[in-house]
Amino acid sequence: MDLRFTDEEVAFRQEVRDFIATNLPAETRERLQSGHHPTRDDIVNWQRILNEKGWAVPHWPEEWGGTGWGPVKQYIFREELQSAPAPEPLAFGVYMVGPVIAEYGSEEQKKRFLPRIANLDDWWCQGFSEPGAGSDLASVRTTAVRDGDHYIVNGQKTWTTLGQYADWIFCLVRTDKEAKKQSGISFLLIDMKSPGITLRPIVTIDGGREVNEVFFDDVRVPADQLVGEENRGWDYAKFLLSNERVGIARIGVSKERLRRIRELSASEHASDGTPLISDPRFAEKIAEVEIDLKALEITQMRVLAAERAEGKGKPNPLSSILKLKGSQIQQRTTELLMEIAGPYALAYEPEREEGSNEPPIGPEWAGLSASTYFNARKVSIYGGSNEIQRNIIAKAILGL
Amino acid sequence: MDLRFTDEEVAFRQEVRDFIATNLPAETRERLQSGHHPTRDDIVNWQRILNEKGWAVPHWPEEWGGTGWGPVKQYIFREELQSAPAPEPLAFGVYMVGPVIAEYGSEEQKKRFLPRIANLDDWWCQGFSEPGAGSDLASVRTTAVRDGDHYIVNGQKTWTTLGQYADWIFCLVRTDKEAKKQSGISFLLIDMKSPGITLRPIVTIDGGREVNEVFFDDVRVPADQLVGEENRGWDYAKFLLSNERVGIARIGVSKERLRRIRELSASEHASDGTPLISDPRFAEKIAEVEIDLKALEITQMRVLAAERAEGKGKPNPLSSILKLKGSQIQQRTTELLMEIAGPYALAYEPEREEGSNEPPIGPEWAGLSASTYFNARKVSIYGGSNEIQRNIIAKAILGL
Amino acid sequence: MDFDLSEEQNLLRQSAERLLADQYDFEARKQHGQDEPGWSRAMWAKFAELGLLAIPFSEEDGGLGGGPVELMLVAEAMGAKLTLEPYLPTVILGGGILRRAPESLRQRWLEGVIAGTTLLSLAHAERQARFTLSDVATRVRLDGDHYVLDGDKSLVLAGDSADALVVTARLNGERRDEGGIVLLLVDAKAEGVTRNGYATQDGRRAAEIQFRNVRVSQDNLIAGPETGFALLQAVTDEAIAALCAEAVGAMSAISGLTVEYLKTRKQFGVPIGSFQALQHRASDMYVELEQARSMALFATMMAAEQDAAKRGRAISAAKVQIGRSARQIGQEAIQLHGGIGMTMEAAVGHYFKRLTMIELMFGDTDHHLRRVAETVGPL
Amino acid sequence: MDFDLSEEQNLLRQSAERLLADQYDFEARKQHGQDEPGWSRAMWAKFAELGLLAIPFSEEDGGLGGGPVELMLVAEAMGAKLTLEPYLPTVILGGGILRRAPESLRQRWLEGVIAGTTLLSLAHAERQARFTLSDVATRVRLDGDHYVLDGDKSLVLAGDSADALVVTARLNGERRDEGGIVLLLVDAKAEGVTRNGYATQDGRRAAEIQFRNVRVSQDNLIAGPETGFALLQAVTDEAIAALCAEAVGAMSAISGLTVEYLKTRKQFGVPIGSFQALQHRASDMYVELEQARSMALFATMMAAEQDAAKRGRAISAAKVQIGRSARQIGQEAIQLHGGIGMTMEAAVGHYFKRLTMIELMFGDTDHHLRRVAETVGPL
Repeated sequence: MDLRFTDEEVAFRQEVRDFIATNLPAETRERLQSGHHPTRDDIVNWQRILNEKGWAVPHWPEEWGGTGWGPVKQYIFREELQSAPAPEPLAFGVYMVGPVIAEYGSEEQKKRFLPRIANLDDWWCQGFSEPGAGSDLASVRTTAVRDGDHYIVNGQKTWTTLGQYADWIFCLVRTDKEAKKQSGISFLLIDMKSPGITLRPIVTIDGGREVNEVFFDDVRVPADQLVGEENRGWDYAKFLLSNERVGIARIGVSKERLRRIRELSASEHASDGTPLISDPRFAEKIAEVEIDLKALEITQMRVLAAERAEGKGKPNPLSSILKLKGSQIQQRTTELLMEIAGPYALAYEPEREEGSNEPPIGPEWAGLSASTYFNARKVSIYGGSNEIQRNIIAKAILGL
Repeated sequence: MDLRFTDEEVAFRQEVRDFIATNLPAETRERLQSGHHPTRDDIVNWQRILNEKGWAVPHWPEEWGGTGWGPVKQYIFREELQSAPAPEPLAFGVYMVGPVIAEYGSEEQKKRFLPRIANLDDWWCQGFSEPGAGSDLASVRTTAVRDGDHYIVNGQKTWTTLGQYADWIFCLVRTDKEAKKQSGISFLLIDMKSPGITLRPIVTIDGGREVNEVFFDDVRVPADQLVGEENRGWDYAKFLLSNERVGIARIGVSKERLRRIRELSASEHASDGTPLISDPRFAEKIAEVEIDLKALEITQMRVLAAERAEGKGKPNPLSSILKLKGSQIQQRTTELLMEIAGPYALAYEPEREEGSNEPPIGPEWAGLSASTYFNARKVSIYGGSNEIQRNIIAKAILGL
Repeated sequence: MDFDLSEEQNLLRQSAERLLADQYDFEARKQHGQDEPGWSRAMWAKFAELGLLAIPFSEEDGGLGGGPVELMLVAEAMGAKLTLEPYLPTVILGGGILRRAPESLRQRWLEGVIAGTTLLSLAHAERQARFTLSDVATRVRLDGDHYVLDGDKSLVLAGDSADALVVTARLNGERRDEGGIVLLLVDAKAEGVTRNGYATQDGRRAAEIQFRNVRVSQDNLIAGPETGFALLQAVTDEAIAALCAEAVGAMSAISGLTVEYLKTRKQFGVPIGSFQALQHRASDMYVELEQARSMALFATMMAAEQDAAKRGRAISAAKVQIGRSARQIGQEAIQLHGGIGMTMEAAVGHYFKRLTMIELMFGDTDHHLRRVAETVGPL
Repeated sequence: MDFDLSEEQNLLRQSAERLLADQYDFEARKQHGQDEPGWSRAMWAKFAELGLLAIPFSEEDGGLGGGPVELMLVAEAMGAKLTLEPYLPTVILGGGILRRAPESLRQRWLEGVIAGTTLLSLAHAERQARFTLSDVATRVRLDGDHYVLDGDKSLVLAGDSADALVVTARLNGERRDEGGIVLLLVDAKAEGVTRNGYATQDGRRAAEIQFRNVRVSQDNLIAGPETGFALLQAVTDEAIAALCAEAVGAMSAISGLTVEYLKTRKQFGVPIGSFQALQHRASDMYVELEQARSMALFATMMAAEQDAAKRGRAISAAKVQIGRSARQIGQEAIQLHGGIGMTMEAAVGHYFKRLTMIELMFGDTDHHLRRVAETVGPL
């Protein structure tokens, strides 16, 4: 038993860190450090830099660009990206549809889509959720009816993140209305430029425009864009969702945010004029999160070690902890950041995000602190809400 | 709207306080202040002092010794008892069976029992819970079969508090096995000296002997000890339980304990040699409970005001808060006391309770702090567990 | 001890609630927010008509002579509808100070405030102060028969639309001294006043205001260096009490929305409100709400207390309870709503944001908890 | 990075678990607790037989040369069964110090410890010290070729049955100085030693011990005034790491009992484990348990770290996590058991009490949280 990384792993971490330090555009890093979201260009540029290095899609089959790294190296790689901070790869292509195509797609589909995903030539988005479905993903009402060598798609998807940039969307559609719920679903790839697709932005409570509704009105989709077999889409979706859990703890993100919290609470002052960090209560609030995060990091290591030992097939029950606790820690760090900003969290400064010359109301970073806090409420809702995770633990682990 | 007490109420509080100061035996007060339970004699003596004053059973009908005080004065009276601290009246007689007999008993029962309850000539205990029933009080399996002018009682009761001192027990017994659950239950008064009754103590986790199991083996009970009508006992039990909620918040107890916490944290020292209270974190932990308690006190006032306005008939939904939050605050105060004791909470000193001459291991009060903490876990379990209270709020108030 | 409202108070509450029920549902609120200057002047006129703007002023000054209870009722009603209009800055802060000003100032300004034609704000907070009320670096000096004002004020609530500003400035003493702070009434359009208005996270407005060599005639002095701080403190405590009541209104509304959502929203074929885990969390929200309501009542009762230490301890205790309840209720409301709670399309997020900002205003929860912990005496 | 146990470690764990499964169920434990002196000498002999008492000692000293991982495995197994025997005072504290003592002392004492015939304890804590490790008022002076010891020690774990005591005493310096503390080995029956044994809340034993003019020959010096404190600190950190593992064993057991209870206990006609609110609370207990397990692993890994600051920060972080988890899991286990959890008849209360005492030993949660907050560097 040895919780330390091996020398090889340590060297690998250094290699990744050096590569990021050298190649990550300074402008991108600064934007992320100050709490902003990466721009579309930030994400695309960085993905292409990684792709050039051969690190665009480490977890894919080597034939399609995978690096053959084991789970530990993959974890190190993601953590370094998160804590750089560098833009994380666009999950919808790299972590979601890519592996599905690689596993279940036709040879033609692989050739057509995978390289363009790795290089972010195509921006993908997700068409799973439907209005009113909530955590019940299998309640799919969007239909696809076969018409010669096309499907005709009608219906509506929602919570489609960054759909406004998307070239393609992968969708769950109902192809058999008679079958019971989870049967009768198929997995379709749809060109966002297809006639009959419209997008409506949903403004979130942080004022951001991250998510969208997507409407399908008699959209014709070539039948060769069906993945795998008709009516087996739910299997592919489950495969996709199990991949989504990788890195869900977002430990690197929380580490980076804790670094900023320590730094800012040393420079911001409490009411009596001393740095916030010298207030024992505030210092202890930070320490509490640090301890939470350390515990979670080791839990993450345990999951990785088990994966390495048993192969990736069997889902590790601890991964529900990664989601539950990981989201709580992320949310807690945004609370602390907002508390450091204090009154200066009040100002709403979306104009500044779009590059205004107005001076900020408080310190530069403070204007985003409330938005970041608001936005982070989502992490306990999406990707299997924390209530769902508790259900999973109770049923699958505790047998209740 | 005026949250202050009226001049008359303030004067009344002073009168009560003065009476307690003059008449409460010093030995009793000291025992309670240091965290011990009152002895049997403490309780009996004090009840008789109150009875002589005419304050033994303020809430009873005036005919049987009630004072005619409104809810506010009754509250003030109980709070002053709790914060003196004086022994609280033995609830089983004064708050439970007494009002039931006064409301539903025969004239003969009233004359026979009520004066002896008021003077604590008879020590009563409760025979409601049965093994395995938990929060489901109506699941009564103890039977009473009519045999001439007697009932023959067989079965078992549990969680009978202070049954070891009891002269009488009031019991829910099943008199009709065919009726559905809540019907078929009767309310019997049983002499504890009856042949066939045996008592088995249950040692609780604080090492105390507060509760007992009571076994009934062909116990003959004169039929005139049935309260009200046969098979209507559940109605009387509900009436009794609604009275039990009075004072359930135990605000006076928590106030007194907070006073001790402030006092002890000023005299006990933190690791660096300064008083614990000068540790900002500890002071804030105390302040948090003080604020909780203040809020609850006002919530209690709101309940009292509503009672005064609407009469006591209608149960106030806020009373579930009194139980829920009241128990949490009581438990929290015991945690803080134990944290002040720190390492000196480790020693288990039951011998000292029984009057040994050995010097205490730590400071005098510290030896009881862990026991008090352990014992206080019960307050979120009994009298309608906090889970039951949450169910009540969800269903009766929120309509979920 | 009673919680009964007088007939007048009941009437006031009912009329305020009726007006807002009619004209301030979620859709109407969206409209009001798009009016210039970020809230509805038409609504403001209706508030004036109903006498809401006259509440705290003496009858002699043309007001209704109301006290903390009346303000609580209005604040709670407004909180429940998330009104955007500058009631806090004009009536409670600016008005609270002006109603204690010398008669000449009251005569000059209060008529307009009560009629709804004059808007006030309190220009007090400064960038470096965080939550220290006495931290005033803005300087003032006497030059002949004028005061001359220099300094920067921050987060002036609705400062961009105010007609007159109550400004705190230091005549003497060190930056955090309580003595030496004066209160002046300054015309918002006076020479040397520059205002930079912006939106706040809760959909309201605030302004950064620079004062550069602003000349203010002596008769605009509201309070001199001996009494300025005490007055500021008293009015701040009144404002916190009103803010607590507003928060209770908002928490009550957001809890109601959440319970309603739990009843109507179906998942896996049943209303999600039938899941016991969610029921218990809704119950805990209810407990927090009622505890907050109790402390808002306490703050109301103590807002007029003359002993500043006693009052401050009580007000801080209330603010702590409101802050804790607001965070738990706000976060749970979003969580129980799920995705829809994350969008601006549902009302719940707007309440959440306002509650979050209330937590941060006039001292956050930690600040007030420390104030309670560091002082002694019963609550 | 791996969590794999070696073959020997697996064997050790299995044999310890098997022995305890056979001889330490809840009923057997009751019996053991009634043996003199409050635990079972027969079990102790079995521990010796199995080599559990030999783990941390070098092979040269007749031990097994095990480290923190081996101690973790044993402590966790013992925690799961709430063993009463003085493994912590004899093997981990007393033994931990003795194994670093000069060879003559090791030769004289370790054979007996390993054979199970000699019991040790650490007489260190004093009434005034609370959690300050360097707070030692017990004085020692050199008188010819003897040390002379004077002072009072408190809460000496299993001190009433110990054969030899490791005693900390101050040779020079002020009461809280780290320098000047020496460690001596003292025969528990030496003249001038008075022991007052008593039960602790978790059903174990401790003693208050007075040293009055106790003469100890020079060759019983374990560590002098320059190195005494560092040694004490290292062994305390090892003990905390073992205590964390013990707590994980106990938390795992109490969580298992609770889940089992939820499955079997019926109320209103159904198993109470079918209530979703209770399911979610059981899930939260599970999360806390696994987080605690992770931090116990971390403590184990860091227990042998040479850099005392780094080690201390890690050990404190682990103790905080254990303390938080223990409180939540312990309280929830009692609550979910309901009335039966309040009685000594059910095992759950015994676990709860032990977990509560672990929280308070070697520094409570607040103490260690402060240590983490006041120091810097990554965990």
